[in-house]
Amino acid sequence: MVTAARAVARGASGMIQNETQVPVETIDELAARVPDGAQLAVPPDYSGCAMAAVRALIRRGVKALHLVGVPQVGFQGDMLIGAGCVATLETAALTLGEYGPAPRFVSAVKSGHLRLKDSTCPVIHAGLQAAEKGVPFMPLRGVLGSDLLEQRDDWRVIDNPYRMTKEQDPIVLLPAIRPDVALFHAALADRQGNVWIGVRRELMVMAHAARTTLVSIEAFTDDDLLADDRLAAGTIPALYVTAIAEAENGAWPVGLRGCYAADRSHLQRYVEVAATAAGFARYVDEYVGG
Amino acid sequence: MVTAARAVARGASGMIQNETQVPVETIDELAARVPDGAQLAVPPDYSGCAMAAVRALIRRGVKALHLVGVPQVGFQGDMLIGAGCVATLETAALTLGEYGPAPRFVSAVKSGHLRLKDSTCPVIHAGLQAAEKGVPFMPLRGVLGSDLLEQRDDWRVIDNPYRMTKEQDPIVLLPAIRPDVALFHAALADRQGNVWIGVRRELMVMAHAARTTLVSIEAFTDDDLLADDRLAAGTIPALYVTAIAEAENGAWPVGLRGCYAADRSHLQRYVEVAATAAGFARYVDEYVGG
Amino acid sequence: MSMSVGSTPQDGSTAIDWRAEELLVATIADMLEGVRHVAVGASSPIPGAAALLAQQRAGGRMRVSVLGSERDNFFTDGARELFDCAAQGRIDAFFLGGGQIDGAANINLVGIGAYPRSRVRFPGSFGSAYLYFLVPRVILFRVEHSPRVLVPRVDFVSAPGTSPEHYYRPGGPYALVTGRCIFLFDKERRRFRLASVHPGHTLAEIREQTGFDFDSPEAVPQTAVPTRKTLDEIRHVIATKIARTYPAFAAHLFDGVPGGTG
Amino acid sequence: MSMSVGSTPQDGSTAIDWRAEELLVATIADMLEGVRHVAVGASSPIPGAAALLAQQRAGGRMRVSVLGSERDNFFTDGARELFDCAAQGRIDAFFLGGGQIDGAANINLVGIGAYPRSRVRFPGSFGSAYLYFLVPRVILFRVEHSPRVLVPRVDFVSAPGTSPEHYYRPGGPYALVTGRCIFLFDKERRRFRLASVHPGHTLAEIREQTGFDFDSPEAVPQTAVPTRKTLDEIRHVIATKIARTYPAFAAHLFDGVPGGTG
Repeated sequence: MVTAARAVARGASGMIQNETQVPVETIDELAARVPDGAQLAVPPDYSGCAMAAVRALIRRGVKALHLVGVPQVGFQGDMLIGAGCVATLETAALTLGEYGPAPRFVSAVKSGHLRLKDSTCPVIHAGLQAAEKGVPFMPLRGVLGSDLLEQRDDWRVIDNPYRMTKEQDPIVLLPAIRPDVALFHAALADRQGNVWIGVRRELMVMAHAARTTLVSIEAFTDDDLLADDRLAAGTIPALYVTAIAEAENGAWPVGLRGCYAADRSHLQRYVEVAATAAGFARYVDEYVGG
Repeated sequence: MVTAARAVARGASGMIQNETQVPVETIDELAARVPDGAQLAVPPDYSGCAMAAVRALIRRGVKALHLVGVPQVGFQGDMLIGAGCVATLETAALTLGEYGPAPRFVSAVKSGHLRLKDSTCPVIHAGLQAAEKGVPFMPLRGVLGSDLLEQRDDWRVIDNPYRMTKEQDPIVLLPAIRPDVALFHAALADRQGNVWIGVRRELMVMAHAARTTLVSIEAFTDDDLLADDRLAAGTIPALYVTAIAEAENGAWPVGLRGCYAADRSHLQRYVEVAATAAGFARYVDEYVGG
Repeated sequence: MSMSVGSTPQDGSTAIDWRAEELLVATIADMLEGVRHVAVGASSPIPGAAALLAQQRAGGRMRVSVLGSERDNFFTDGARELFDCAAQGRIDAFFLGGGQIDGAANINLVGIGAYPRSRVRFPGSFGSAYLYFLVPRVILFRVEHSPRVLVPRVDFVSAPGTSPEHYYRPGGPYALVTGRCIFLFDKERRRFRLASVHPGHTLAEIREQTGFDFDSPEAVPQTAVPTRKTLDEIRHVIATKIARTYPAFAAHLFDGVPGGTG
Repeated sequence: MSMSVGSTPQDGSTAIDWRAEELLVATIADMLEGVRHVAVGASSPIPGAAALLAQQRAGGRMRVSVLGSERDNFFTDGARELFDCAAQGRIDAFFLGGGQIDGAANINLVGIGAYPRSRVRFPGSFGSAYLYFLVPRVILFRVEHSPRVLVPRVDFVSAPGTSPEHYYRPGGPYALVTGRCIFLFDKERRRFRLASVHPGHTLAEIREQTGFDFDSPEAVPQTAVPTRKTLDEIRHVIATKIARTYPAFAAHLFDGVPGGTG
């Protein structure tokens, strides 16, 4: 295990000082960076949700968001929709999981006030990867014959130029998804603005793909996250990070992997209270403010 | 930093025991898994090179390899070519870096005994990503007007179906690269066969893309690499690993990040000795055996 | 939903008690024989328990990934890895549900009524439109077996059950398991064939509760009840794992069953 | 190659000594003004030192990535990240060399003679065919300035200097820096224009040593020699960083220069 220990204890810190500072802001300043009408990408409840920033967005009354779930979205989506912040919802699902149907989402769908771009998980991942690679589209298997394809005029079907078969081999092409803003929550950042996300690598693709990446974190570390390969392997370099806000318990009431579990009773209560628009308004009064 | 410490100290080990064992073999057994004629993907000298396994391949006299540098290749390539193991070389470069021109490669090119599929780094990355995603091709910017494109009948140019411009927007399509075998060296594996590669993530793409992945390692750890997010973030799950051989200093004379530096005097000597076929044969006698 | 507890005499043995959930777990585990890697949703305790049982029977030589779980998921390349992994041919079996399922194995996870203003809106299609194409053995699982769920034609095709012959489609439906019966999907005829009826249910009831037409053998067998060995495995070995992976389910299932929380 | 040491009186100041490498470092650093992120090859010490100097001048508000370096590289997504990063528009400047470079800024990193049986074989094209399209300010750098390197037409186009107007090409050649002079690339005319001649060299010599035709102003300026301030920065601030990043180069460059290894 001597060798093993050496292997994971690289130790030497980076030699070139990239002193470019990523601005550190309050959660409201962070939210102020999301313009009305922005295409905003957010992760699912099992990843890193910047719930404090979502509340700040609602407080500031952001409008007409094009919300993208990467690849699906949970409480963030229901709350933003309930607060009237969302014009378009592009996601593989809006799910509150075990807590049951998402009340404000279901209500908005029925009222027709939400433009739906129903998608499927790998399409959203592939769209972000296309943006990450700077290509206009990405091919993907599957999806053919789904009504999702019928509803989406931005998805194309071509005959696979590399087919080995005599008959046509239709394959779907999907446009790049390049969010104006990626917004998420992580456990740690260092003073240079590098953000540790561990295995929640969809957050890294989001940051690579988006024009602006806003991150709330539990806490700063004074260490250099890129100096130790153990941490560097799960770190988004500061290059991709536009601004950071410190927000302890910033994912509450959703959980944060490795830090804290979801506040199940609060989430259950949300679902009950938000069953009506009036109940949701009371919830906002109590927990969001503004 | 309490929160920070919590964040990176997840601790809880996986709940479902995936007891499937990845076979642990000798380096010669590992090499025996590479069939003649295989498409074999290997990393560059700055990543994890399974040099001990390459020597074993030469000992066993593997023939007609289609060697793929991911995205380029160094000493592994020169030695395999010198030993007559390679029929086709697909790479963005074969470089020995500061040590100067690669003697056996240059000689093989002049003799015309090597089928060259000259490529460029992002094309090889994109080809492997296509295989990783199970799609037959990937689009990529650039490359147009390069003689690389002229020489490669498997690269296509189409008009971007998503173009916003009036004029044509040509874009290159590249076929998936799905290696028969990916072969590399890493610092650590655990007893379940999970392999830690840290930030050398091209190794993970190789493992995802290849049909068979053979890994030599410095040492085993008795810990579960997936149990701690710090390590999991840089770990290839055993699912993708076909067989492992323990080989201390297995990257020698090339270096291994975090473990040891290159043996510069040996590499310099290689380049001098391998200037002639006879000199290379003497080098093989002395250091490869068989 | 609530499920019954059965007491069925087995060939030559004394009667043993089993719960409906145990029957489903055992049945689905049988369908996973020979599978190298099965992926299961985090909120799919019955398929999850079945996967664990199949893994146990395979002597551990089967990988089980629980999606969305922080702990029982060995993926390290983010949320996309499951889908890439399936496309690489490394996932042999997967489970899908459906707000609606029709007789051609089309599934609807989007909503009831005309899209987009669904009268009843479900969460969405998740990865179904993809995994249904790429995972060879997709088991449709829905306990509720009613004309509301099993419809003549789904209102929205999240993922189609079948595709034209020349499409690239290594995957597709293998079976539909409900609280009343097991259908196997006939790829040639592109429709379901009733394979067995769970104890306590009848063909007539199934015809009545199924909104789509299906094939049926002349004599419909009864779904095999779990053997004592299987029940022992579930209660004494799997229960522990289930409790860690699906705590709420385990609490419900094993409450009062001897050895259940082993 | 060996490079001379110059001693040039500066306007109103006493003569100072500088090395040819320092002139190149200072010159290239000037070209990096306003750049947010420059990537440099690990075995490119002069561009690397220039990038460090430009970073120093920008008060640290410039990122420098040294490719292939274990230490001065903040990428965490494997070898592909550089290319993805360039395609995202996050890399403003990059350096390319060339076994051959022609007057249309085409570069050849593959070989001399008819492909594939090159008479002289170079390592290969690396990422040139891509980065040349996507990085806005590509500086071609080759110290050897001879008809052997600067040819009328490259034998193999690893990466073309120009593309048709309607191609997607945010990037391309900005300048060609050699041991004798600086050319700037004229995108309209698709050819090089001599910008300045290094001290000790002449236009006639450059015409003779350049295999391709190029434009030239009537009066060709001399390349500005490094100021005392710049030399101080290089020797007292950058030297330390250079020594850590490019030890062999630093040993060569600063051997005997006072304060050089600071």
